[in-house]
Formats: sequence, C-alpha cells, structure tokens
Amino acid sequence: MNTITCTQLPALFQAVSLIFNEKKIELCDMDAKVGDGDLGLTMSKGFSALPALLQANRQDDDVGKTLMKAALKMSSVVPSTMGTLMSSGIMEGGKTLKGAKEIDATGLSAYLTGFAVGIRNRGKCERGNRTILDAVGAAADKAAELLANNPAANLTDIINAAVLGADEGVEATKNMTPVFGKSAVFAAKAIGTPDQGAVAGRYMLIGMQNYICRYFP
Amino acid sequence: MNTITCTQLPALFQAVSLIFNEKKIELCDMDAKVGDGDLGLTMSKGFSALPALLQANRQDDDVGKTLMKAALKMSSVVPSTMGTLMSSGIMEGGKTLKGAKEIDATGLSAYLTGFAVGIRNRGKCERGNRTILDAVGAAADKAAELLANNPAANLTDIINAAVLGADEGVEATKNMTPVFGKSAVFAAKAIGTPDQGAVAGRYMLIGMQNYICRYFP
Amino acid sequence: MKKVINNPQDYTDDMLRGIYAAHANQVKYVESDLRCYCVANKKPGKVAIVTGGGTGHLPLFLGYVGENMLDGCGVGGVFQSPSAEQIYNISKEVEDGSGVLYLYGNYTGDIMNFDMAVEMCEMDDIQTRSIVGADDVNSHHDLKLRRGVAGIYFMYKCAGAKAAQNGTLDEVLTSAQKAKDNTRTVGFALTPCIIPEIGHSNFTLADDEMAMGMGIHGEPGIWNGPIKTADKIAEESLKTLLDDMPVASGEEVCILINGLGATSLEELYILSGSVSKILEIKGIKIYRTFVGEYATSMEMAGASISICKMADDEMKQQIDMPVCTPFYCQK
Amino acid sequence: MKKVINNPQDYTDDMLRGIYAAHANQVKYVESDLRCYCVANKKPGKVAIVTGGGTGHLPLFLGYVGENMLDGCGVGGVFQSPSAEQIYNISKEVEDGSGVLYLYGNYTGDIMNFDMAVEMCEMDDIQTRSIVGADDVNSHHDLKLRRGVAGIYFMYKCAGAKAAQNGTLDEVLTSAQKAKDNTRTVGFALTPCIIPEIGHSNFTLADDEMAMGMGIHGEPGIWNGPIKTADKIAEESLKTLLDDMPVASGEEVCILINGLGATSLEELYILSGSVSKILEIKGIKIYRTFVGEYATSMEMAGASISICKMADDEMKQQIDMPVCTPFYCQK
Ligand SMILES: Nc1ncnc2c1ncn2[C@@H]1O[C@H](COP(=O)(O)OP(=O)(O)O)[C@@H](O)[C@H]1O
Ligand SMILES: Nc1ncnc2c1ncn2[C@@H]1O[C@H](COP(=O)(O)OP(=O)(O)O)[C@@H](O)[C@H]1O
Ligand SMILES: [Mg+2]
Ligand SMILES: [Mg+2]
Ligand SMILES: [Mg+2]
Ligand SMILES: [Mg+2]
Repeated sequence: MNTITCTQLPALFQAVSLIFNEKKIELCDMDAKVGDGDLGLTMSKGFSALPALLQANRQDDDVGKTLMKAALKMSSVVPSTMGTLMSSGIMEGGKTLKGAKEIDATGLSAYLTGFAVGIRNRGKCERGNRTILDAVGAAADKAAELLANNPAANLTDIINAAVLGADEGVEATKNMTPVFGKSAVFAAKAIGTPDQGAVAGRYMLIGMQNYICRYFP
Repeated sequence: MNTITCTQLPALFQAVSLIFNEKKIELCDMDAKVGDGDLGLTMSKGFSALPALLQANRQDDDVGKTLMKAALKMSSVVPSTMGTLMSSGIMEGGKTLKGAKEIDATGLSAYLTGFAVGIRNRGKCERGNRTILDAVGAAADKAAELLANNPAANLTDIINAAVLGADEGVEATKNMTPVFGKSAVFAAKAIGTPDQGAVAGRYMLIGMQNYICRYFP
Repeated sequence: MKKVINNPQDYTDDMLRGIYAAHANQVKYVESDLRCYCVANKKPGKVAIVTGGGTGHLPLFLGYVGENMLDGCGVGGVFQSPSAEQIYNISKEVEDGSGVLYLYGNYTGDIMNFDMAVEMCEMDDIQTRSIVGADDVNSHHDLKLRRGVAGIYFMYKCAGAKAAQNGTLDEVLTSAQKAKDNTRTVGFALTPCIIPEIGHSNFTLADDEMAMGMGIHGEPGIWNGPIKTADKIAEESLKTLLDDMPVASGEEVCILINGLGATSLEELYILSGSVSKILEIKGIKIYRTFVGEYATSMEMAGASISICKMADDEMKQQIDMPVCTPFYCQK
Repeated sequence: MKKVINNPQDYTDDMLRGIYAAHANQVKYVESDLRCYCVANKKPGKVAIVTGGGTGHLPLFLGYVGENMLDGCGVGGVFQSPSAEQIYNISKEVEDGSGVLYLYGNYTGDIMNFDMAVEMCEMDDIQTRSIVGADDVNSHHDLKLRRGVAGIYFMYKCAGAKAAQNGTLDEVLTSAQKAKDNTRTVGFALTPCIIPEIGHSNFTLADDEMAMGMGIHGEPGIWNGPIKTADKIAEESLKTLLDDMPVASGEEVCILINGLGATSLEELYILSGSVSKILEIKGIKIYRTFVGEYATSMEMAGASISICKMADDEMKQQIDMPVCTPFYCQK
C-alpha cells in the first residue's frame, strides 16, 4: 500500500542522513561564511543518529508518537540552533500524526505543515526572516496546495511538490536580510547567497524524496 | 681644617650622585646582562635624593646621626637590593660616627669599615660571594691598613687608598660566581665580567674621592 | 594553541571531571551525565533556579550554582547550548514543588533548548518561568535583541536572594526582571581566544588594537582601533552605558569590572579606579564594586563594565546577601 | 604591550587607588602612603601578620589582608620590594601589643627591607618574628635558597587562623613554619608577561613551547620544550613534588592549582582533574582542593601545582577556617 509505516521510518530518515553526509562540507563552508561553520557537522550528526533513535523509541505502531519521542532524543545529540529546530519540526510534525499507524499522502502533507509550525514556534520566526522556515514553509504550502487541488495525489506527488516549494523558498532567501543567530551579525555578507539553514531544510526534503520515489514510485 | 662637617655632607654626596648620573647607562647595561637592568636607575635615583635628605634630616651637628637618618630615608626612595644595601652601608657607617661633629681621616676609615659591615649584615654575604662587598670591603681594608701604617694620613690619602682597594676588589669579582639575587640565575654568564654591584660600590667611592680631592687636596 | 589540556574533544568533560573531583561536597551531576550540574544539597521547598549555556565562560555559568544563588546548570560544549533534555533532567532534580526559574543568556540556541525544556516540564506539571540576560548595550539597539554578558551576575544575585528567602516563583522572576531592567554592560576585547576543537582564533587584532563592543564569542564590535588608556575606555564606556540607561546624580549603582580571561586583576582595578573617578564627578554613588573574572571567554584579553542601578532597598539587600558556591563566595 | 592602563609609571598607584575606592570599608592606607596597605578594622590584641612584595602578582600579596588572614601589606613597585619604612609604618599601625609576624617570599630585596623594618621595630620595642615562603622546588635544590611562590597561601591560611584564635607570636610563627615545612610547589609558564614601565617581555617561548620550573618573574626553569598535555604535566609535576617531599598512601594533602594570569579556569580544572586522578591512584587522599588565581604574574600564561601535606588536625582546622578579604572569601 502507498503509506509509510512505523517499520519504515528508520529507512526514511536513513535516506536523509545519506544526503547530509554528502553535503556536509558544502553546508559547513556556507555556514562558515556567515556564522560558526558547524552546520554540516550538526546536520549529519543529528540525522545519522535518528534512524537508530526511531528504532529504539518505537511507540507501539504509532508513527506520530515514535517521531515525537525520537526527535526529542535527537535534539540532545545536536543541541545547536539548527539541530534543535530540526528536532522541533519533527516533533510538531509527529504531533499531527499522533495515533496514526501509517503516513499517507494527507498525513505527509499534514506532517510537513506541522514541521513548519514546529520551526516557527521554536524559532519565534516568520517567513521572510531568512531562515529554514522560508524553505520548509514554502514546501508545506506547495504540498497542501497540491492536495487541495488533487485529493488523489500520492506520497510521491506530495514530496515532489514539497521539494519544488523548497527550491523556490531557498531561492527567495537570497534577497532576505538575516535577523537571527550568528548570521545576523554578518547581515551584509549574506545578501546574494541563499540562507544555509534553508538549504539544509531543502536537503532534508530531498532525502525524504529519494526514499519515497524509490519505494512508492 | 681637614675634616668634613655636617654642612658639607650634602656636597660630598652630590659628588657621588654626579658620577652615578654619568654612569647610569653603563650600570643598567651591565645589570641587564645578568639581572633586571635597573641598577643604574636606582643608584642615580637614590644618590640624587640623598643630598636633600641630608639637608632636611640634619641632626644638630652630629654627622653620624645625620648620615643614619638620611640613609634610612634614602632606602625608601630606592628599596631595590642595591638601594637597600647602599642605605644600610651608610647607616652602619654613620653609626661609627655617632656623636662626632666632623669626619677626619680616622673617622673616614671607620666609616668605610662600618659601611662594609652594614653591607655584610644586610646582605648576609661574605667576601668572595661576588657582591658590592668585595669592592667596599677591600676598600675599607686598604684604608685601614694605610691609617695603621701612617697615622698622619689625611682624608685624601684615605679615600685614595679606598679607591685603590675598590679597584682590586672589582677586578677580583671577575672570577667569582654569583650566589645572590637575580644574577645567581645567570651565574655562567657572569664569569669574566666584574660584578655590577661591586662596580657601583667603586663609583660611589670615586664620587667621594672627587669631592675630597677637590676640597682637601 | 597554547592550552593546558588533553584531547581537545574532551575539553568540556575533562573540565567537569576536575570540578566534580574538587568540589564533591558542594555539587553533583544527575542521570550519569556530567553536563547535568546540580547543587549537592538543595534547600527544600524553595523555588529552583536553573541556568545554562556553553562552556568557555567560567565562572559563568555553573560557577554560580550554590548557596543562595542557583540550583542547577545545563553545561553545553564550548560556546554551545546544553540540550533540552539535560535542562529538563536538572529541573526534575532540583525542583521541589515551588517551580523553576530558567535564567540564562539571550542566545538563539539556548532559548530554543530552554523553551523545549519548558514544554517537557509542562508535561510533568512542573511550573516554569523564563528570563534571559540581555545586558550588552553595544550588541543591538533593540533591548530584546541584545546578548547577555556579565551583567547576568546581578540577575543571579537578586533572583537567588529572593528564592533563598522563600519568594514565590513569580516573585523570584520579578527580582530577576528588576535586576535586568537596571543593568547594562559594555565590553571590549584586546586579544581573541581559541576554541580547543578548532585550534585557531576566529579573529585577529593588531598588536596595538582593541575592539570596542566585541561579544564574548568574538562577535564584531562597534569599532576596532588603537588601544586607549583605561581612563578613556572608562569614559567612552560610561557614556554608552549612561546614554542607554540614565542615572541621575545622587542615585546609587553597583559596578562590576569583569575580566575576559587574560587581563590581569591589576588592570581591572586600574579600570575600576577610572570608572569610580568619573562616577564621583557625576555625583553617582557607588553602592558596591565588584572586580574580577565573572564571565570570561577562556583566554581572551579584555574586560567589561556593568552598571546595575539600585532600584530600591530590597535590591540592595539582595546584592548584599552572602552567597557561597565553589567558585564564588561573598560575605 | 596590550594593557588596560594609563601612564605606565602610575601602574602601581592607579591600581591601589582602584582597590581603595572599591573596598573602602575593608582596607585603608596609613601615613598618606598608598603603599602602606592595612586592614580597616583589626581584631584587637591579636598577633599582627604583615606581608609584602612587588606588585604584579594579585591577589598576592595584599589580597590576603582581611578577616582571619593578614593585617597589612607593604606594596612595592612592579616586581620590587616595598621599603623598610613602609613595612615599619604598617607594623606600627596594625601591631597591638602582641607582636608582628613578617611573612613574605624568599627574595633578596624583600628580605633586606623586612630585616631593616625589624630593626626599626626593635627601637620601638615592637616584637617581631620573620619567616619566608620558599616553596618552589625547581628554583633550587637547597630548601633555604628556594623562592616563594603560590604555596605561601597555606602559610597565610595557617598563620592567619592561629592569630585569629589569639595564638601567641611564637605559636603563630610555628603554624606558619609547619605549613612551610609541608608545602611544595612546581610551576610552568606558557607565555611571558610585560612590566608596564619596560613595555616588552623579558623572555620569549615559541608558539608550541612551555617552560617547566620558570619563576614568576620569568626566572629560567629546568627545561623549555614542546607543550605537554595536562595529564603529562601533572605527572611530571607530581613526581618532582613527591620526590622532594614524600607523601605516603593514606596520608592527606591539600592541592592548590594556581593560574599565573592568562590561563583560563577551564584549563586549571582540567589540570586539577589530572592531578587528582594521579593522587587517587597513589592512594593519597585529597583533603581540600583550591583552584583559581592565587599568585599570578600579570598576564603570564601558565600554572603552578602546590601540595600541602596535612600534618595534623590543627592544620586541617586552620585550612578550614573561614576567611574574608576583598579578594578572597572562604566559608
Ligand atoms: N530564530 C530562528 N528561527 C528559525 N531559524 C533560525 C533561527 N535562528 C537561526 N535559524 C536558522 O539556523 C541557521 C543557522 O544554524 P546553526 O549553524 O545551527 O546556528 P548557529 O548560528 O547557532 O551556529 C540559519 O541559517 C537559519 O536558517
Ligand atoms: N645578599 C647580597 N649581599 C650583598 N650584595 C648583594 C646581595 N644580593 C645582591 N647583591 C648585590 O646587588 C647587585 C644587584 O643589585 P640590584 O640590581 O639592585 O639587585 P636586583 O635587581 O637583583 O634585586 C649584585 O650585583 C650584587 O653586587
Ligand atoms: Mg552555525
Ligand atoms: Mg637589578
Ligand atoms: Mg584568567
Ligand atoms: Mg587572569
């Protein structure tokens, strides 16, 4: 069936960890230009730990609760800004799935919206602040729009729409001025390049896309 | 008369301060090679202050008490090793003149011996330790010897003998190993050059010689 | 990198092991996690105060855990936040029915993790309040966006005193807030510091240069230029401080002259003397002067000047309350 | 020279002015001489303890003047002795019929001036005793010729406690002597410091080098070489210390990990952890651990490790006695 079960969650995020391992240096370099240069390290460290945490913290067959619990543990592994934001996103996304035994297209769209809400709440940020929210918020919107227009859309349709939204979101950050974190100090330097957190958000979605397109083509 | 009175004490030590002003750099450089390089400064600072202190602290017409009191004040001006030693020497030298209204040849010889005793007591040093004592001790001995052999010796004879003794004393320090103070740390460097404290002791005597030879030729 | 360390990766934990070995009768850790730092003997029933932040600022943050000050501290890696779970575990240990105040510096990573810990405490019905130190005037014109630096000491002192006197959670928060509202800091750096795992400094200053307004992680300041005399630095700093928070002639303040790590106590007292001279001319009374290392940046050279206006008598009593931690005793 | 100062010539007096302004209720000066540093309120009738030495080592020497520690301190210029007259004037102020103990470091200039002060006191029938700290093992094989460094803290602590308990002059001296006999120190430097009036450092060390056994004025040590790990430094230092003064398994010691100025507290605790690990293996019990800046050399980087063997219960009580000075509080 075209749904992701609790058993598959580790593999889903294994795909995310793969892409962050690939992009580690690229993200560190981006971050070093305007911040402390740890972004690639924390992303790959956090998502590398997540599959095992999903395994170890499986809550019955509840995908929502499992995501929430594992994400909380992941935040301890990488308590940096982006580590905490990613964990908060997954926790809030998981909350939308609480009680569900599997993730279908509607569930995935809800998860993505929840993820963006989690980021917004944790970061106390708004769209346009040049953060990861600009990528994942646009992604969630695009996915929700697709589902509204096409209630028969499947998991692959949803994640493809989300990645498209993230592409646009990342592009848009190029003209935004940072207001948060270490980059804010170097605001001038940032203009013209995309926000590194937004780029990381997009990579996370691409990692999920890689898995979904392969197993639910 | 061939004696130094209380009124003349400031001028006597003015002559000493003159020579230390001339030799300031030379003494600093010597000291810097094996110590902290302050010797020239402290000698010129201390002896420059002394004439006024002798003036201000004149005790009736007692040359001994006047020297003791002024030297104590001088030690506050330059509380470094050599400053304290010089003050202690003058104080102990002054003690031998306590009650005297003037310094004659016998008095000068006694003063020089007392000066050396003051240094030895304060420094807890012995001859041969490569210190100022090696210069002023030899000077006092030479002066006392002269006086013993020639009871009619005058002030000039005494101070000339003292300077001769100091010359020999300084020369002898070239082959001595330092045991005290900052130079002790650099013992090896010291060999072959005279001890800077001994050189300073000799200059003090030459300063006195300059005055005495001029006023009591 | 000239540091007395072992493996740079073990910097934080080696430091903590040293601290626990030295002060076993005063502090302990929970959940087998060295970074969950708690007071050994908590006064029962009182409001708990928990702080936290990155390593590299000793005695900040953990150094203020102790009698009449704080109850716990989440210890992050060098210049990194502790995790929400660590903060939560500490809170569970030190909370004793009267709630927990989270009092820490205004840094994104810390805020997020403390906020997350708040949510975790809520699930356990542990009452929490949060407040951040944000005293560094030169870091932002907007009060809310300023970073927290040495001035947090006054918040610790006042909140700690109120909690020691069995104030309620909201009263303790109010004391912290009052200290915050009345505290401003200006800092400057002379030399950078080195993060052990990175091994080289993240900025340089020429041999005769200082950086006014630089942050304790090396965040750029408002000017870099030739180093000024203590008198001139005091003058410029006090102008910045008093423009931002006016103090009238006759009013009383505490001053805190804080060393960033490598600046000698001799220099701090010279600077303190400069500050007190200027305040005297302005007719501003000094209630108490604190001089020393209160919030450092490892071996960074430089200092900060904080002013805390004495709002009322209660605040003075809080400032005067004796405290005792392994790192800081006041009688 | 990166220092927060005004005119280098005013370094010592500017510092003193800052100190008196900050701590007017605890300390004062006499004879209108800033360098005659005395406790403001002396406990009547007790033996007075007077120390002194050059400026540049804060909190040494004057920082230990205060409740249950010392009563006065002659303050010299940077690395220079105070004058005999200053020491004498301080003695007259703080002596109260029970005599004065002179307790200072084993340096020629200081010895001469304290000895001269002894003679001046004798003329006034003030009873004196003198003892010097000489704990630096690497400075000389002959115990009598060793210079005094951070270990003098234990002498201050024990003598101060005995005087506070109204011990006689000879009893106070005995307590100081017992602390001296049981204390040994080893130090090392990583970077030099600069005398303000000179303006440049008097030695250099390569970027990866340390100097084992170097003195606090930069006196050469026993080796210069690549910097070692904290564990290795602790190992070598303890070997030197314990070879010089054996401590049997089961015996108790205090340890003092002292920063020379620019070395961070984080590093000092890492080193302290290394020391305590090794002592534990040897079965030597640690009665108390002191970590911080106790005797510095302005902005020199480096540290020293002192061991003070607990000779008896009285000594432990003396070590435990609460003290409070403007620079140092222990509860
Ligand atoms: N308050 C915030 N809300 C949302 N995202 C934020 C916030 N602050 C920072 N970010 C994101 O985090 C990224 C930086 O992450 P990271 O390198 O972990 O932070 P740090 O500056 O703590 O090293 C930024 O590019 C931005 O996308
Ligand atoms: N204990 C001592 N007794 C006599 N003379 C001494 C003693 N120690 C040092 N000196 C003399 O003092 C000289 C150094 O004087 P100074 O530069 O003032 O000392 P420092 O700078 O080492 O304190 C030495 O050359 C030596 O002649
Ligand atoms: Mg970063
Ligand atoms: Mg010298
Ligand atoms: Mg320091
Ligand atoms: Mg320091």
